[in-house]
Formats: sequence, C-alpha cells, structure tokens
Amino acid sequence: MQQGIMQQGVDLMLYGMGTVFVFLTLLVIATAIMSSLVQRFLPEAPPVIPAPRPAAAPAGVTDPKLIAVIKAAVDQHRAKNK
Amino acid sequence: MQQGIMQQGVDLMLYGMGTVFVFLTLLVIATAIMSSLVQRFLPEAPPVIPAPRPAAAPAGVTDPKLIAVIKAAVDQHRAKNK
Amino acid sequence: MQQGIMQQGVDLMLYGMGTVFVFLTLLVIATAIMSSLVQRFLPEAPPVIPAPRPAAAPAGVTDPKLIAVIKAAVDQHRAKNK
Amino acid sequence: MENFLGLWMESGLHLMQPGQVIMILVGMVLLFLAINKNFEPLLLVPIGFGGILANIPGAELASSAVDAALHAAHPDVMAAFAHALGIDPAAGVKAIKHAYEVASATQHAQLANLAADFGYNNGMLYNFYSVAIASGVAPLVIFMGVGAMTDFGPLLANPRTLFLGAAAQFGIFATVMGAVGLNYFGIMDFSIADAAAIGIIGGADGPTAIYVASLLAPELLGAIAVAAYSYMALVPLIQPPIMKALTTHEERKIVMTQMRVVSKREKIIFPIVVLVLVAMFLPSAAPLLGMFCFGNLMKECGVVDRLSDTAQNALINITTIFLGLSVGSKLAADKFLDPKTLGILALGIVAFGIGTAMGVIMAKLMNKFSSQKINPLIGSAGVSAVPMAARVSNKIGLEANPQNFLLMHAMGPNVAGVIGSAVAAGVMISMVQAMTN
Amino acid sequence: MENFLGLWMESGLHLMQPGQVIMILVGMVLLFLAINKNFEPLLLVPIGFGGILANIPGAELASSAVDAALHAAHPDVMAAFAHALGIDPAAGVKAIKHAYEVASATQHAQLANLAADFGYNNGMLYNFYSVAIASGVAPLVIFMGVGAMTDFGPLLANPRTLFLGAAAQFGIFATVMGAVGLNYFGIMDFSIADAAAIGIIGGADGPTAIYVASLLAPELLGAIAVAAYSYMALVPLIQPPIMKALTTHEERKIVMTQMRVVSKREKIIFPIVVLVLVAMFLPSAAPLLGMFCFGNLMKECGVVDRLSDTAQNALINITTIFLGLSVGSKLAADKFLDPKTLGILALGIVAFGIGTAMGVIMAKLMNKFSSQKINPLIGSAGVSAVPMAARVSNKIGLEANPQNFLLMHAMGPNVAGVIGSAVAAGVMISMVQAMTN
Amino acid sequence: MENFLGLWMESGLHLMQPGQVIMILVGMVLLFLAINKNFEPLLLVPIGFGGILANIPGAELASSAVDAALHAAHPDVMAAFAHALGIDPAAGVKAIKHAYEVASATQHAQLANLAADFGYNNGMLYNFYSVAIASGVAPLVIFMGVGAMTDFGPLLANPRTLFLGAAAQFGIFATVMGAVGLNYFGIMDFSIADAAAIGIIGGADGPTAIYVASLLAPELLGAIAVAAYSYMALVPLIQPPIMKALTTHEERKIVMTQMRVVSKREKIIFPIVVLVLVAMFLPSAAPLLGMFCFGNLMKECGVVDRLSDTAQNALINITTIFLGLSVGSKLAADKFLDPKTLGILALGIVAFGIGTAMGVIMAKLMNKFSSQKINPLIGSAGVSAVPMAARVSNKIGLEANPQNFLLMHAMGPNVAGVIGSAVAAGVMISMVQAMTN
Ligand code: NA
Ligand code: NA
Ligand code: NA
Repeated sequence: MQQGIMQQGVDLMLYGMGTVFVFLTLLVIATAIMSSLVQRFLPEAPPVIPAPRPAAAPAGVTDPKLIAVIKAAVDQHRAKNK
Repeated sequence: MQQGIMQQGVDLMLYGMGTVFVFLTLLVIATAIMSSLVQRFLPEAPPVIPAPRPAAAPAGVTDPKLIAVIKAAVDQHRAKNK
Repeated sequence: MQQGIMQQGVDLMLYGMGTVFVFLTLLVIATAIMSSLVQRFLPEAPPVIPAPRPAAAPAGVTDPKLIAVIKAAVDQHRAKNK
Repeated sequence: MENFLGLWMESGLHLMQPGQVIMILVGMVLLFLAINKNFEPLLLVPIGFGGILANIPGAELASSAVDAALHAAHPDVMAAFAHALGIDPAAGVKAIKHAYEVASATQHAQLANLAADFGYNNGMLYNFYSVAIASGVAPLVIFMGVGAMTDFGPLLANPRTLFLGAAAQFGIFATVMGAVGLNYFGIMDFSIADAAAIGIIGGADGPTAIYVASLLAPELLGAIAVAAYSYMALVPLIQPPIMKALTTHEERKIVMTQMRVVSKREKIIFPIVVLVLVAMFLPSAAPLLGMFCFGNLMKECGVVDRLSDTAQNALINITTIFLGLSVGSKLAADKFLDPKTLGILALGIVAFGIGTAMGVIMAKLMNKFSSQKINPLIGSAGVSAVPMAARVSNKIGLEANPQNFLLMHAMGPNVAGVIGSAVAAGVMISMVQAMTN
Repeated sequence: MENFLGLWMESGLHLMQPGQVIMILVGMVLLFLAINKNFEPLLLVPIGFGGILANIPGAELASSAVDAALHAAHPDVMAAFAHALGIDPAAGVKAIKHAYEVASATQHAQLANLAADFGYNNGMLYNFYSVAIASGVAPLVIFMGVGAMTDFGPLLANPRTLFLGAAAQFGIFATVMGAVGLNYFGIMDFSIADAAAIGIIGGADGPTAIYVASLLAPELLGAIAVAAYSYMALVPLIQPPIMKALTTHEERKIVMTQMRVVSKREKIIFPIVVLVLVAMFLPSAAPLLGMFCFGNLMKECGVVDRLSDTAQNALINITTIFLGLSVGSKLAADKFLDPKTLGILALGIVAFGIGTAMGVIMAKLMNKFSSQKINPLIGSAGVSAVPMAARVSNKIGLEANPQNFLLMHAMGPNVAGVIGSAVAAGVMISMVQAMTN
Repeated sequence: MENFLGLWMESGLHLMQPGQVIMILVGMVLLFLAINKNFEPLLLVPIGFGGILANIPGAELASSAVDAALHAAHPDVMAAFAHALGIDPAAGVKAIKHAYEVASATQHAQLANLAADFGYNNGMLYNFYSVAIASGVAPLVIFMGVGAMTDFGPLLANPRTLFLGAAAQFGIFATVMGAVGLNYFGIMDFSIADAAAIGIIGGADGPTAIYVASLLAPELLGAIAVAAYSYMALVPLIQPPIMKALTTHEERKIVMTQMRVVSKREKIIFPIVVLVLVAMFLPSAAPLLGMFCFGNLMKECGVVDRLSDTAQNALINITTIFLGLSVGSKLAADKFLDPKTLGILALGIVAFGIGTAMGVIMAKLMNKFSSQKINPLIGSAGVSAVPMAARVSNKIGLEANPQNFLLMHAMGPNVAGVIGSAVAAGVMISMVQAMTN
C-alpha cells in the first residue's frame, strides 16, 4: 500500500502513538487488577530482603570459587589480627 | 534393512540392553584393574581435600574480582569491629 | 607472481624481518614521544594502585554474588570468633 | 484506516487459535510448577516461557522464514515455491508443504533464499533452536558441564554399583517396546525412531533425552523434554511406592560398609578409561560420553580449574538459557497438541517406574551372589535423575533405620545411570539410523 | 623488489583516504568521551574502537568477501560476478555493484561463493556484525540482561506512572515526522523506514534502537546507535533546562507520598502479565518485550538465580563486547560520512527534548485530574535512559526541596519508558514492513 | 542377527587402524605432560583430549558430512558426488576426492547438501573447528583476553626493549628458510605457505600461531599448535643453555636501573598509539593487534571493568575450551601421522633456539651503543612465551647475582615479543597471499 511518505509518517504517528497509549493503559488496568487480586488472595508477609545466596548448582554443587574466597578472606583477616 | 517395526523393537531391546550390560561390565572390570594398579604402583597420601584456590590465569594474572572481594570483606569486617 | 620457492623464502625473510624492525622502531619513537608529551602536558599524581572495585553494572546494580560472599565471609568469621 | 485494520488484523486476539490459548496456559502451568513447586526450575522456567513465546499468534517466533511464508501463503510466494519444488503451482498450499517436507537439502536452501527475497525472516526461537539444538551442541556442552560437576568417587569405591546403573536402563528399552506396541495395535502412529526417542525418557537424564530426540524425532522433542524433566522432578513421588513394594523392611535396614577413600589419581584416570572403552566398543556414544568425560577430567585433573569453573558456571548457564528457550519453541500448538503427546507422557512415567523397579531387583539379585550386602534401596538411584534419586534412596533408608545414611552409597549407581543412559543413547542412535537408512 | 612495492602499495598511508582519517579521529573522540567524560563507556568504548578498526585502509575488516572483491575490482572477478548477475561484463564495476544490491538471495550466495573461490574472506567485524546484529540476537540478549537487572517495584507501587512512560514516547513519533518532513522538503532523502529507525532514538534505549535500525535501516545503524548512546550520556545536560522551563518552583517542590511495599508475588507475576498483553495485542513487540520479561522473571522468581546472575554478568558482558564492535563496523567512512548522519544527530536531540517535555506535561495533566499529586519532574524520566533520567529528576527535585527524594518515584516512569519504547518499536516495525512490502 | 554383526562391524576394535591407536596414545601423552608436568595445561588438556576424540574409529567426530560420505564411499553417494563434480562416476573414489579438493565453493555447497540428503552429518569436532578456528574468531578473542591481562608498564618504562622483541622474531624467519630449504633439497614437500605457518612457531605465541596456520596451512595446524605450546612449556629447558653460552658471567651480573613509574594515562594511550601505527603501516596485522589493543584498552581505561573482567575470565575460558578441542580435531591420524609433522617439530625447536639467541645477541649489541647497560639475559624474553621466558631470565640472573631481580625488566621484551610476532604474522600473511594468488 504505497502512499505519499508524508501520509505514511502521519499514519505512523497516529497509529503508533495510539497503540502505545492503548497498550500501556491496558497494562495499567491489568497491573492494578493483578495487584489487588494478589493482595487479596495471595497475601504475603512483607518480603524480608533475602541476602542473595550464591545460586545453587543443578547437581547440588556449590561454587568452589566462592568458598575459596570466603576462606581466603577469613584467613587473611586472622593473619592480620595476629 | 526394513523389517516389521515389532521386530525392530525387539532387536533394539535385546541388542541395546545387551550392549549396556556388556559395556558396563567391561567398565567394572577395567575400573577394578585400574584402581588396583594405581593403588599398587601409584600409591598416594590419602588426599587432603584441597581448598580450591582461584584458578591461575594463563598469563599469571590473578582474578582482580576475587582480590577485591577479599579486601572488601576484611575491610567491612574491620569497620564493623571498630 | 610465482617465483622459485627459495626466492620466495628469501623475500619473506628480508621483507618480513625488515618490516618487524621498521615497525617496532617506529613504535619506540612514537612511544617515547607519547610518554614525554603525557609527562609534560598531562602530569598525574603517581597512580595509587586502585583496589579493583567490582565493575559497576550498566543499570547501576552491583553484583549480588559478591555482596553475598562478603556477607558470608564476615558472618562466618564472626561465628568463628564467638 | 487500513492501518488500524491492519493492526487489528495482526493483533493477537484476532489471530489467536484455541490451541495457542491452551499451550499458553500449559506454559504458565510449567512456570507455576517450576517456581512454586521447584520442578527442575533451571530448565522448566526457560522451557515454559519459551513455550508461551512460541504460541504468540502472528509472531511466528518458532517458525523458519519458509514456514512463515507457507503459513502466510501469499499467491506469488506459493507460485515461486511451487516452481522451485518442481510441482504445479495450482496444486495448492497443502501440496507445496508436503513437497517441501520431502524436498532435498538444495531445494530447502533455494526456498530459504526465496523466502528471504519476499521479506520473511526466521523467528527468534527458530534461530535459537537451530544453533543450540539442531547443531547438537547445547546438550553436549551441558553434558560437559555436568561431567565437571560429577564426583565418581563413590562409584570408584564400589564399581559393582555400575550394574545397578545398567539394570535401571531397562526402563528405556521396555518403553521402546511399549511405544512399538502402541503402534502395532494401531493405537498410535510411532515410527521406530519415535519409539527410541520416547524410550530415552527412561534414562532420566535431560541432556541425553534432548540429544537423542533432536537426532531421531525432532518433532517430538518438546513433549519428550517436558516429560523427562517433569518426571525427574516427580522422582520423590514416583519411586518410593515401587521401592517399598519390592523390598522387605529387613532389606531396607541393611547397613552398608563404610566406603574406602578413593585417590585423586584414580579419579583422574577414570574418565580416560571410560573414553578408551568408548573408543574400542561404542563409537556411537563418543559425542555424549566424550564430552562428559572431558568435563570430568577438567574437574579432577586440578590444573585447569579456571576452565572447569567456567564449564560449571558461565558456560553451562548460558547454554541452559538458550537450550530451554529452544525446547520451548517445540511447544508450538500445531506440533505439541497431538494425541502422541499424551502417549509420550504415559510411556514416560512407565519408563521411570520400570527403571526404578529393575534397579531395586538387580540389587536384590546381586545380594544373592555376593557376601557383601547392598541395600536394595540404592538400586532405584540407577535411573540417574542426579541427585534426586540418590536423595530418595537415602530418605527411605532413614525411615527404615534412622542411623543408616545411604546417600554416598546411592551416588554410585546414580552416576552409573548417567553413563548407562548415554550408552543406551549411543546404541539406539546407531541402530535406528542403520534401520532407517 | 615488487614485494617492497607491494608492502607500500598496501600500507595504510598509501591507501588512506581523507574520510578514513576523519572517522579514525571520530573514533578517538568517542573513546575520549567514554573514558574521560564517562559517556556510556560500556558501549562507546567498543563502538569507538570498532569504528577505528573499521576505517583501517586495506584491512577491509568491516567488508564482506564480496564487498572486498568489488572494492579490489579485479577484472576476472568482475567478469565472473557480472556473469553470475546476468549483466554485461562491459557494464563496469558501478553497474555490477548496483546489480548486486538489487540481486536475489540466491545470487548473493553465488557471489559469496565466487568471492571465496577468488580468495576473498569476510572481514572480522563483518562476521561479528552478521552473527551479533544481523541475526538480531545481540540486542535481544542484552534486553534480556537489562530485564534481569530491572526492578519493577516502583512501577507496581504506582502503575499510573506508566502514562508518563507512554507520553514520553511522543518524542519518537515527532521525530519520525521531522525526518519525513526533511524528506518532503527535499532537504534529505529519508525513506519511511529510515524515518522510523531515526525516530526510535527518542526511545532513549540502546538495544531497542539497534534492534529497530538493524531491521529497518541497517546502513544508518552506526549513526543511530552513536546518537542514541551519546544523547543518553548527555541527559543530565539536555533535560534540566526543559524540565525547569515547563514547571513552576511550586510544582518542583511537590513531595510524593511514601510508596507501598510491593510483594514478591506481584513482581513475579508482572512480567507474565506484560507477556500476555503482548500476546493478545502486540505480537510484533514479542521478541523485545518477550526477552525483557524473561530476564525479569528469571530475576524475580528466585529459583534460577544462577541463570539470572549469568544473564546479568557473563552473558550481557560478552554480548556487549561484540555488539559494540559490530556497531563500530558501521562507522566505516563511506557509509557514515554522509549528510544524513548530521540529520540523524540533529533529529535525535530533538527527539530527546520532545520526549522529555511530553513526559513533564503529561505529569502536570495527570495532576489536573487526580487528587494524589505527582511531582512533574519525574515525568522526564519517562524517556527511559535508565537510570540516568531518574537521577536527573531526583537532582532537580533536591534543588527545589532538599528534603524531597524523587529517585524511587522516578524509577517507575523510567522503566515504563523502556516498555513504552519497546511497544513503539514493535508497532513501527510491523507498520513499516506492511508499508514497504 | 545382522544387528549384532552391525554392532561389531561398527565397533571401534573392528575399525581401529594402527595410526589411530598411535594418535590415541599421543593424546594420552599430551594429557600426561599437561597434568603431571604442567605443560601449558590450559591448552594441552583440551588439545590432547580432542586428539583422542578425533581418532575414535567410526565416530568421524573430526570429519565433515562430505568427508564421512567419501570415507563410507557408498556407490549411490559416490555416483551423485561424481555427477555434481562433473566427473565420470566410474573414475572411482580417489578421483572424486581429488575433484572435491579442487572444486569450487559452489560445488562444495552442493556436495554438502547431497551428503545431508544421504543422512550424513558433520562431526562434533568438525563443527567446533568451523565455528572457532576456520572463522578465525577464537584466536582473536583469546588474543583480546591476553591483551586484557597484559601490563605494558615495563615496556613503557623502557621502550628500547622493543628492539629485543624485534630481534627475537628472527627465529620465525630463519625457520621459514629452514622449511624452504627442506623443500629445496627435496627432503620434505613444504609450500611457501606451509613454511610461513611453520615459522610462526618461533613466535612462541599460541593464538598467533593458530591464527596464521588456520589461514595459510590448515592441514598442518595440529602439528604447529602442538609444537608451539609444547616448546613454550619447554622454555625453561630450551633457553638457559643458549643464554649461558652467549653471555659471560660478568654480563649476567649486570644490575639494571630501577624503572620509572609509568602513569595510568600513558598506559591508556599506548594501545591507541599501536593501533594508529598499524592503521598507517601494517593493515594486515589489524585483526590480531587490533583485538590485542582493544583488550588492553578495556583493562587500562578503568571505565569498563566488567567487560575487561569477562574478557579475562568467562569469555577467554569458554573460547579456550573450544579452541583446544578444535585444535585436537586436527590430530586425526590420517592428517597428523606424516613425516611433515616430524619436520615441523624439528624446525619448531630450532626456531625457539634462534629466537632466544638473537634476543640475547641484540641485547649485547645495544650495550655496545648505549651507556645505560641492559642485562643480556632479558633478551631471551623477546621470544614472548609470556610469562615463562621472563621468569627464566629472572632465574638465570639470580644464579649469577642473588640480588639481581630481572623479572620486571624482562617483562618489557616479553610483551614486545607478542607485538613482534603479531607484526611478523601480519606481514607473512599478506606476502604469502600475494605470492599464491
Ligand atoms: Na540414566
Ligand atoms: Na524509552
Ligand atoms: Na613472539
């Protein structure tokens, strides 16, 4: 559907900006509904910020590097405090 | 060599299961031999679990991140103990 | 331009070695000029070796793993000192 | 105006088909199971999310450029395709699709070029699938990472447990027979290749299942992967009743002797021993077991820790993300919503059950012939499903005897099961390819 | 002797063209801004360096094998190309180049094979570009990583701020009109696709801009990416005057109410809500928003931390390195030194300005209709440019009222702007492709 | 029954050829040297393991689909190949293989499609090689990582040491002459391209050697890489006798003056200076030195630490794994077990020796013309082999004078040697390509 580029630009602007607003309005509504549903039906103790643990490995192994670092850190500190 | 699928299934099961058993049996034998040879000819002090060191980089550089972490850890701790 | 391979080898050696020396000589000169210019016009307090900080993330987030490690290290140490 | 029309015409709601709605819900269920029930989340989160993406109407994320063109079925494009395929343009889209399926690699390339000329592109998930799975690389890289996380110590301390890992693989082949049977009695239309791919679910090993399915039955890969990972997560529910039914309380109380210490050298040499046996007797298992042993050697040799660390972390994580999304691309409604899927889910759980049973029975059998008693509960760990199955053995053992810690003993058959299913995969791949070529 | 001659003949100095000198200096300026002025260094260091590499005379690092052959223009090669393109070899190189540009994908493949036969190879940066950007994967992977770094908490606490993120996108479409206007008045020759790609600079979001440009106007990608990242770095200079001009001191002093605590569950469900809306109404935005939501879900769900960590670190860093170098490949003099580039730079800053203004105005408008007042300064954060724009809002707010911390409130529109520009990208891509096919 | 037969027919033992047995043993020797003797383990573990994988009979892991088909030599397939190559099908497999080697890229693509139609796939290692090495990307990425690990401080403090790095490269060109001589006297059949690729072993720099070999002599890549890394590991044995033979005890005792402090700014600007010189005088070295300087700039500029960290860790490790396995794929018996390999190993060690000697001699020469004396022991570090060669200089220095620490002084020529061999690589690549096209 070739038209004058000016016309195409106007179309882009109108339909584009329109879509952005429609979509985000829908998102506002959906989010509001979702939040109210969650707060009503899935209440939750105010989330304690979890001290991010090193992610667990699939085969249950824990990252040796981290352990090494912890060890090193504590050792070095002890050394310093001798 | 197209045959009846039933026949093919039976073949898969027989030869497949057979191969699994033969192979793992050979592995049992090979492992037993290997272990006994190692224990006889390459005895070893019972392995002290090595505190996994941060892997050495090819060009001999050590991971700055780790050092940073160690430093940070110790500093923060000292700060806390002030 | 096919020639005798012997001739080609000699060419490679002469022109190759020549290029290496010319290029690195130019690099010596350029480096010397650069250094003197920097020292004259961009003097700098003798660089304090910066304790490499964990690299900042584009969206300003800091690596949770590192924080976890630091935390773990200090906790573990405190536990030990109880 | 026509733009508004166009927007609506290509809006999801207008194009949405019931199947896609169902599959989007299926994807959400997988996410729920992964996040709330902790069902193998590392795989099922990407798979579930990829499954939703693959069913977004109009986005064609899981389609190749040619598929997208065939789906759009624009007359000019169809005419060009028909000409390239050497069939009558009047034959219609259905005929063109069929001709494309049976076409040669050269013709596939030609149609891909034509689709590009007409402005069609491969979907994002299709590209991920091609690079990660169709090439075979992702499952192999994950297998390498698993190898780098595996400790063969318990197996080396008690090599006999390899027999348990062998026995448990019977679940694979029994399931093959089951699939063949369903076909034989006309209940479902499985080829021998399909049957083999379905059977491997019984291997209880994700990358192995995906690798085999990608070679033998790509169109079933989605269902097979979902079944494999779901049932691995369900091992704590599936195995205990079978284990208890097949063992007496006395047997479950058997205390196993303390394991010997395994030397570092043995651990270093073991993967090479496996590799040599593969080279001598089972070349078809070389890719899977080769990468597995390579990962394990990197871990044990102690001189390439930085490579081993990367194989266990950055590399396996990156690969897992793309593997999961790629598997999700096979959850597109038109492929996944098929009676076959139900058959696969049913056969898969049978496979797990039989594998579990055979492992336990094998353990009891070995006790008949050996003075050194094995607690039959560790037999069930032979299905692999590392480390879940071993934990189950430990848990049931503790119920029978609170002093009896079987975990380490169960790790032997557990890792043996990984080797066992890789061997089974190798032999099935080579036999099926021989049967079908 | 001829070797020396050869060496000199292919030495940079002999081949260096003025344009390349200029572009190498441009690359150095970018490096200077990135390193000394901290202009988005994570992108501008690789882009600037890649730009220098792309302009090394004779190295052809940014050229395909065919481009290199066309540039060398060896008679035999040209004859073979002309024959493959079905034109008269006598027509000359110019004609061959033009024929190649309009040739079919099949002919492109043929010429690539011919170039290989004649010993030409793709340049390093060309390969990076093909794999990282032409495939579309790099921007999407970075978007996934950004999603894994994004906290939607502030947005969920105050969803109305999504309107600010929507309003700020007007900068995009106003710029499209500007580009179209420049074309209409014959000042510059921009197609509608070019105009759309230029407009997206107003989205103030790097990966989105690169993704759109790679699909709609690859030859302008270099200028568009440089403009987008430079202006993001300049946000602290561009926005404040506009913000102050449009607000009274009273408005700037408005203190916003403390946000409510957002539960973990809401944060987990939100990306799925976005995905469902995309599936229903905007399939064309599925790749960008899909990957963004996937990254965010990995972060929030808490069961795949190892994947989320990798997506936020190793994976996004690796991708950034190659994305940056690939963008740099588009800074080759022959492409970049074009009046269009000046037009793009001019339009880009206009886009940022308008987006900023519309965000602020929208906030004031909302205050008209709502009792719960919004500080209009957070409106400007709607352009995204995360987190710079939010920091600017906070800074200006503190100037007006030292007790007024707007940062958290500004993060809402800030991330809303990311969604907004991804939506705008999706609709523009689908509309432009419909217009031009 | 035929299945059993089939299994045996394709079991390794039945197909195993003596050459493969030998190469599997060679692979094990490499693993032993890497693990027990710490010979460059980061490369030799993957190379050795890959070498074993490449020689598993029947697995064809290192073969392309076409190679596998040619090896199987099924009549129908051969007929199709012959037809595609335009030769008489009756000509036999040998003729077809030869025709394939000299065929055009288009014909290569056709045969690949045919092989796919007949059910042949590329081997795993072949795919790794294509992606990692044939594309040239892996060596370049590793070079970038090495750049990000390199400190040019010592070089900047004493730029004269660049001459030592230049002199040591004579080992490269002397070896080229050696290879050419072996050819001239009919002892071995090396082309000029082979000779250049072999010479680069003298660069004592792994990625450079692999990069050059992949461009000039892919079939010799395995032997060249093995030689390069083995001799780098042997530097502590190879260099000392030469160094002592060429220096007096007095010279070895020379104490060098404390280095000046090098400012951060100099370190940041240096890689850009190198890049500009490359752009002006040596475009052919742009890929190698460009990536090297890019890595170094990322390290020094201090604003992209997260990219630099990744380049030094996750990215270089991932690349090293696949580079090593890919190099291993070139250890397939039919290619590797060739008298040429012995010639390469012999020439390689000569190259190291000559390079070492020239470095020392150059240092003595410079002392003739300069008041500020250099300890000639640091000259040997000019061969690169970072950081081993510098450590050797330090060790021998301490033997002569326990108070004399040369390590930092030797790092200058050491990194200069990396630049020197990259320059040599660039000029050889461009000259050889000019000679052979
Ligand atoms: Na298994
Ligand atoms: Na935006
Ligand atoms: Na060197």
